[in-house]
Amino acid sequence: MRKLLVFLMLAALLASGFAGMPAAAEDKKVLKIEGGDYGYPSPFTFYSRGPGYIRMSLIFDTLTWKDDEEIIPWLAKSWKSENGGTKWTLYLEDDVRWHDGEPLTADDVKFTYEYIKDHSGSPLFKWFSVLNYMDHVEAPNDRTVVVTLTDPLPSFLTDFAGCIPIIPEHIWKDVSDPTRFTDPEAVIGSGPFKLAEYNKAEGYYLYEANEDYFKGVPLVDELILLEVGDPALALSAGEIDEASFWGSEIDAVETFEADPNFEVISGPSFWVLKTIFNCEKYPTNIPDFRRAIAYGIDRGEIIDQVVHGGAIVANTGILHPDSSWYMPGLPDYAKNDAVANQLLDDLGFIDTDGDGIREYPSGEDLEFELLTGDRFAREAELIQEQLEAIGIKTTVKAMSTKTLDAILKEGNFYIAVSGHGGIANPNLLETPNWPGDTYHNDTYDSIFLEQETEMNHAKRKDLVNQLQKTIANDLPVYTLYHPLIWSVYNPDKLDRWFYTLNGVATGIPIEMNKLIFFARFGDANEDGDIDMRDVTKIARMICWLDPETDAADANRDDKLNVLDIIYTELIILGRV
Amino acid sequence: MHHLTKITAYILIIFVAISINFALPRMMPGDPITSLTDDPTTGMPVIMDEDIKEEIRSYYGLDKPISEQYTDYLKDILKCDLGWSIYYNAPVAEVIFERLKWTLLLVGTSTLIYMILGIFLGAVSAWKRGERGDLGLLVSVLSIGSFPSFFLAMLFIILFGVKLDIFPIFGATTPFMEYSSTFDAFKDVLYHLILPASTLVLTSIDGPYLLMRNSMLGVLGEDYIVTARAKGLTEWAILKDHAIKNALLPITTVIAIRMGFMISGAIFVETVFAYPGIGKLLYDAVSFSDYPLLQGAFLIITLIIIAANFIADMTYLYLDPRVKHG
Amino acid sequence: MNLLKIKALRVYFPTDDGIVKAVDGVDLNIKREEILGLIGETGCGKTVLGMSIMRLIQSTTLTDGEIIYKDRDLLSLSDDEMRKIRGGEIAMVLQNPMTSLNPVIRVGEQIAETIRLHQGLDKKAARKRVIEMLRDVRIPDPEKSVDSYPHQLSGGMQERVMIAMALASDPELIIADEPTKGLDVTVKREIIRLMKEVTAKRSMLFITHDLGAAAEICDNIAVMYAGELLEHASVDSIFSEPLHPYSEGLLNSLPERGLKPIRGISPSLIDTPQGCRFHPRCDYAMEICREKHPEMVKLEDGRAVRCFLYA
Amino acid sequence: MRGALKSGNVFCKNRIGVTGLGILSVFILTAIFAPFLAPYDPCEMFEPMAPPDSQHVLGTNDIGQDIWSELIYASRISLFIAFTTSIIATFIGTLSGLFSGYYERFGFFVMRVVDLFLALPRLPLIIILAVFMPTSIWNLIIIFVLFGWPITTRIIRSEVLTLRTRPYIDSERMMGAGDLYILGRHILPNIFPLVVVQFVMEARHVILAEAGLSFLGLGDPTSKSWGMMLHYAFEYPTIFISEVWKWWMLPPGLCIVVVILALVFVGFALEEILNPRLRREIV
Repeated sequence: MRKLLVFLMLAALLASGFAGMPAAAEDKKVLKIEGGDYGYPSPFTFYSRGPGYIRMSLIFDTLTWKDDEEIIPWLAKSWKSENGGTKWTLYLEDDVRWHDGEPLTADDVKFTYEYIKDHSGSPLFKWFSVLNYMDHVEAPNDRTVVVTLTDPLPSFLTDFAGCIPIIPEHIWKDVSDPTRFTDPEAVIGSGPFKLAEYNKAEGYYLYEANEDYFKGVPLVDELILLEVGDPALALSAGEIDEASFWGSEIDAVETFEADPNFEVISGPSFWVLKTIFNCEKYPTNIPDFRRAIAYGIDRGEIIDQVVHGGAIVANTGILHPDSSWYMPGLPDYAKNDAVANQLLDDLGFIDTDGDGIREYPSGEDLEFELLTGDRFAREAELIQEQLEAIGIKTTVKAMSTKTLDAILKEGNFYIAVSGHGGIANPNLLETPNWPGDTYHNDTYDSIFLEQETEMNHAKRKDLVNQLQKTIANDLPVYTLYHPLIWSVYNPDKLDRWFYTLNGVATGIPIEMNKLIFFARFGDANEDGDIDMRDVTKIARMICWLDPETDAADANRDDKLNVLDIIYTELIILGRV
Repeated sequence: MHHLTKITAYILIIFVAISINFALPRMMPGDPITSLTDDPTTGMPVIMDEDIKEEIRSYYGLDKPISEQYTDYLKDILKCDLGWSIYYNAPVAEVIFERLKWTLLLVGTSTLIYMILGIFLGAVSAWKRGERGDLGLLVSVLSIGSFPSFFLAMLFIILFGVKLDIFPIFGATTPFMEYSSTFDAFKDVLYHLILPASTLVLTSIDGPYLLMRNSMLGVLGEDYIVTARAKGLTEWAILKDHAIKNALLPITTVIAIRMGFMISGAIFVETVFAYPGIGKLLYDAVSFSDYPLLQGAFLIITLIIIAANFIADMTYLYLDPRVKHG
Repeated sequence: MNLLKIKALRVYFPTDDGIVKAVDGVDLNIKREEILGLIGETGCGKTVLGMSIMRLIQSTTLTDGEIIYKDRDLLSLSDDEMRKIRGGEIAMVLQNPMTSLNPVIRVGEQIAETIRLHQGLDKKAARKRVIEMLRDVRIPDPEKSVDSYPHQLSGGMQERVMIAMALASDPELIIADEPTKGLDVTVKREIIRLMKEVTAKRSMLFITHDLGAAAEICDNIAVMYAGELLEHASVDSIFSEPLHPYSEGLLNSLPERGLKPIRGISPSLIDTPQGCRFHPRCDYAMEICREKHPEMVKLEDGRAVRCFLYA
Repeated sequence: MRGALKSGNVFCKNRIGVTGLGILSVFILTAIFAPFLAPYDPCEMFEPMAPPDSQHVLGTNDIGQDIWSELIYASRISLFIAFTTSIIATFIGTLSGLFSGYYERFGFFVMRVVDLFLALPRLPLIIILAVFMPTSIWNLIIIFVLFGWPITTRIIRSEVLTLRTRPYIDSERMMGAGDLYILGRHILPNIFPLVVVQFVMEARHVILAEAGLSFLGLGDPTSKSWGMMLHYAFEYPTIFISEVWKWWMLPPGLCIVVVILALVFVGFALEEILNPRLRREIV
């Protein structure tokens, strides 16, 4: 039944494809995006930050990739895992070539993993530290790679296969210090774009479409990333075709929403602003005291007043509601001064001298410094006001993020307001009040370690839920808000922007996923192109192939053959 | 002999500057490694274990004793190796020199213009001492000089970039423009330079103007001006041949000091106009705690200023025969 | 035959504290080929008088009277006409050569400037002429000195340069404002001798407070006090028999006459004393001196004196 | 005393100086009486980003604070930082200038330190320090003082050097007057007008520097100074593409301009008094 349905869908798709015959060759399509210098986009010279990775990912491919819903095959068309998740076999696409025309083989993949692991002393650590899990890698034939891990790694497909860019052996084998190799060959990859020009000083990148890309020809001929002083201004002046906005920048977004020339999509930032408590110092080491403060803080007011509604109330368990690991229904400590006052009274912090400030049982005023990074001084000031209403006096002390981090790491604080991103994945839960490290709970730590290697998704999710629940109850941090992010774009230039599931690669919440440069399923009517993502998705549905759960399916190869047949047909029809 | 002491003094200043550059970042809180562990653009923390941190520390030589770091630092500077930028993941010297040309262009052009203009206006003002023109010039120059450069820059963006839309609002060139000729390229660079340079010129012009005016007023009261007048020279000839050269003398030293101010001013102007110069780089380096880059940018700025001082001293020697032959 | 006739000249400077009457009704004639010494204490207005002839006083000054030079009133000439006379027909040697020479221009050029301006010579010819001039004022090695900067020359040499500069355009009248100030005795003597030599056939107004120098070089002497002239006489008669008590006092303050200074101090030019301006310091002061301002009295031997003793 | 009266007299005749002083007093009075002049507490929050109306003359800022009240209170912070810094820096500079001008050996060392400070780029150094020190008003003041005294020292010293050679100082010394007595009784009164000029110039510099640092986000984000207001305005995403700049960016910017201009005017007038050569009437 299901099979039939899918065939019908496919038929409809093909028919609609015929309906809209491809248009004649048009002028060069150029897309300009807000950018900035993030380094030479070789896998070893981009700046170790999200946007840098994105720039590199346009040139270099990984074995797997992600769309807005799931993990999808990329250089590897399929895979399986064995031995409790410690052995992974990946089957490569057939006719993939490097930009210089050399074929991409399993040896390149083997070389890449070994090469990067050998050079891990240089500052490549961040994106590739997962290679520490790799025991060894083999290439039994041209198109098959076998990775053996030391421990099970549930996030293998995203953090390992979906993150490490494959580099050509014939170029890198003689390069001894990859971080200083910036010859033109260093940016020969297999990806949808080739680097045409890069200007470090001015932060400009010019990419040209790779006409021979194994997934098809990108929708734009040239992609330009450039540094602009003020994105909103540059966007409205037409200097760029897309820019992203964040949190309180919602006011700019609203301006563009009202403008028919622009379209806006919103996504999760995987970012959280939180109140961090020092769980080692009196009185913030008392859970009830932390809870009282949580009740005293009105997160809604912060969002309305400071962020202008450009954020959502945060999950008290830290992980972002749009993350697949999110646990709903945790206590949210909605603003309630009565409860807060009761808790404080019970702890014996009572205002005896009537000055509006509670005193410790020792008689001293209940008074702290509220540390904050410069950027969040306004949030901190509002919290200061809110806490004053429940008799806690705080003085806001703002400083640079670096200084704040240093102070938090030393543990020299009571309460601080600070934020960070990356909350799509559970590995961030290791030290919940990061960058502080004052929360110690043995049960919590052991659950964390357990989930790290748990291969069963349901079981792992349960463990992660336990972690979130503990945080929400114990409150080593009280999360405040998750800002929203927006992409404002000119749909005439490109209108396929979307937000990737749990962020690109290891969780970069940026709308620039290289998939946007290819047609999508729903767009087929418009210009006759079909997104190969949808094709593989349909094919996978036909073949009941789920890369994550059915990795070890015995009939897998047969199913893949079916997929190949459909895919080939589509290629013949010129739709991919 | 005189030259020799001067040069020794300069070498000493450079040495001290290098030492301060070395010591300053190391006295500040915050581990440089910290800056590697989170991502200011996405705010994504990376939790590293101590082993990896150690590896990175040793990679950057941060695990060695301070004295050894210092000698290494000196040696590297002599080799023109300013270290490896943690943030930009590239040699510091390379990062700086790519941006340096823009700052030099911006500061150089502005300095040239505001010096000539300021000196000219100052001379005119002093000449017309007490008259309406002098007062008008004085008040206008002092007023425009009271604008913080970033504020004027913002107003310029709104006025010329947004309302009138006649000048570009960011960058130093039109990205990926294919120039048909060198002249075209020149025009494009100039076009991008006009707003930032005007900002710097206008906010700096009060310095040379006032100096020239004062200096000129002083000179005009000198006996040799009376002599010149007693010779029957025209007012213009007196101004041109007798007054300006003398009045310029004390200003040459100031040009150098102003050069330092200009580079500082460039930090603001480059930030507001997103001009890819060393001023913006310095600010970025500071905010990312990129020690090697910070040291490098700082050192280069210091060296430029010292070089400007040196040139000014030499110019003074050249201009003033009393020092040259004395 | 008078070359220059000054009639009832008044030069007033308005200041915050009041009006400074630097020159207050001066009548003075300079004949052709006469060397007239103008003597008086510092601040009596003699420099201002010299400057006014050249019209080198700034515009805010109130000037009244006439300065007739060869039938033309210098005070009513246009700026351009005056400029042609300045440095051409009337030249000036300013006091203090150290500051009166432009420190950053070679002395040769500074002299040549005048020559080129008033005689229209080209650069090369002017230079030749400058070297001649330097030789005339006895500067050693003129071919080399012509390219010196002022600070490389001694005070005496600088003074010679100033003189050469004044002579450069062959003027008819030279106004020398204390040319020997600050020079040591031997140099002073040489300069005086030089000036005497170069001013033969010329007229000169020799402004000085150095009576010795005046005695040596001048034909006639005018004594100035607090903005006005007190006595005018030939050099011999004034040195042998000073009429005005102030002239007498000046002579008595000379070293060879006992170094007796005049008591009291020069009056401020803002509040000049009532009556005779000298009476507060005068040993012969009478009742009338306090009340009435004396007029210049012409005596039969051509001398003139402003004192009630001779009225 | 007579000299001071005369200076005052000249000052009053100097239209520029009087204008400057007038403007400055308006701002100082505003700062002192801020609580009475401001319609609201500058921290009180209303609806954010409200355009100007009868309730809020200059509208509200990004977190709903009344911009007009903010502006009035900001004059407090800005002027406080400027004057405190200038007083301390001028005090230190004057003392070190006095002693280094009077005692040669001490002066030699001080001048080397001064040379060094002046040879180093001031703003970049200030930026670095500001980044790593916790941002508070007092830290800003410390930093500004650190870089403010050397210029004063140099200027005062050179003045002392010329004063020291005056004959009456020599005669005082011969009569057995102590060094401190000579410094305090004879030299200090003579350099005092110069100290005032330095104070004014330093205040101008600090206002600019504080505004600059705040603008770069290196000031104390919780304090309300004009520079900080500009910082938040500049950070606001639609500042350039909407009309918000007219009431949010322009007023604090102009306040900075006007105060600096007033200080420049006063300094300019003072310098004219000190330097008779610059005076209109040459006696």
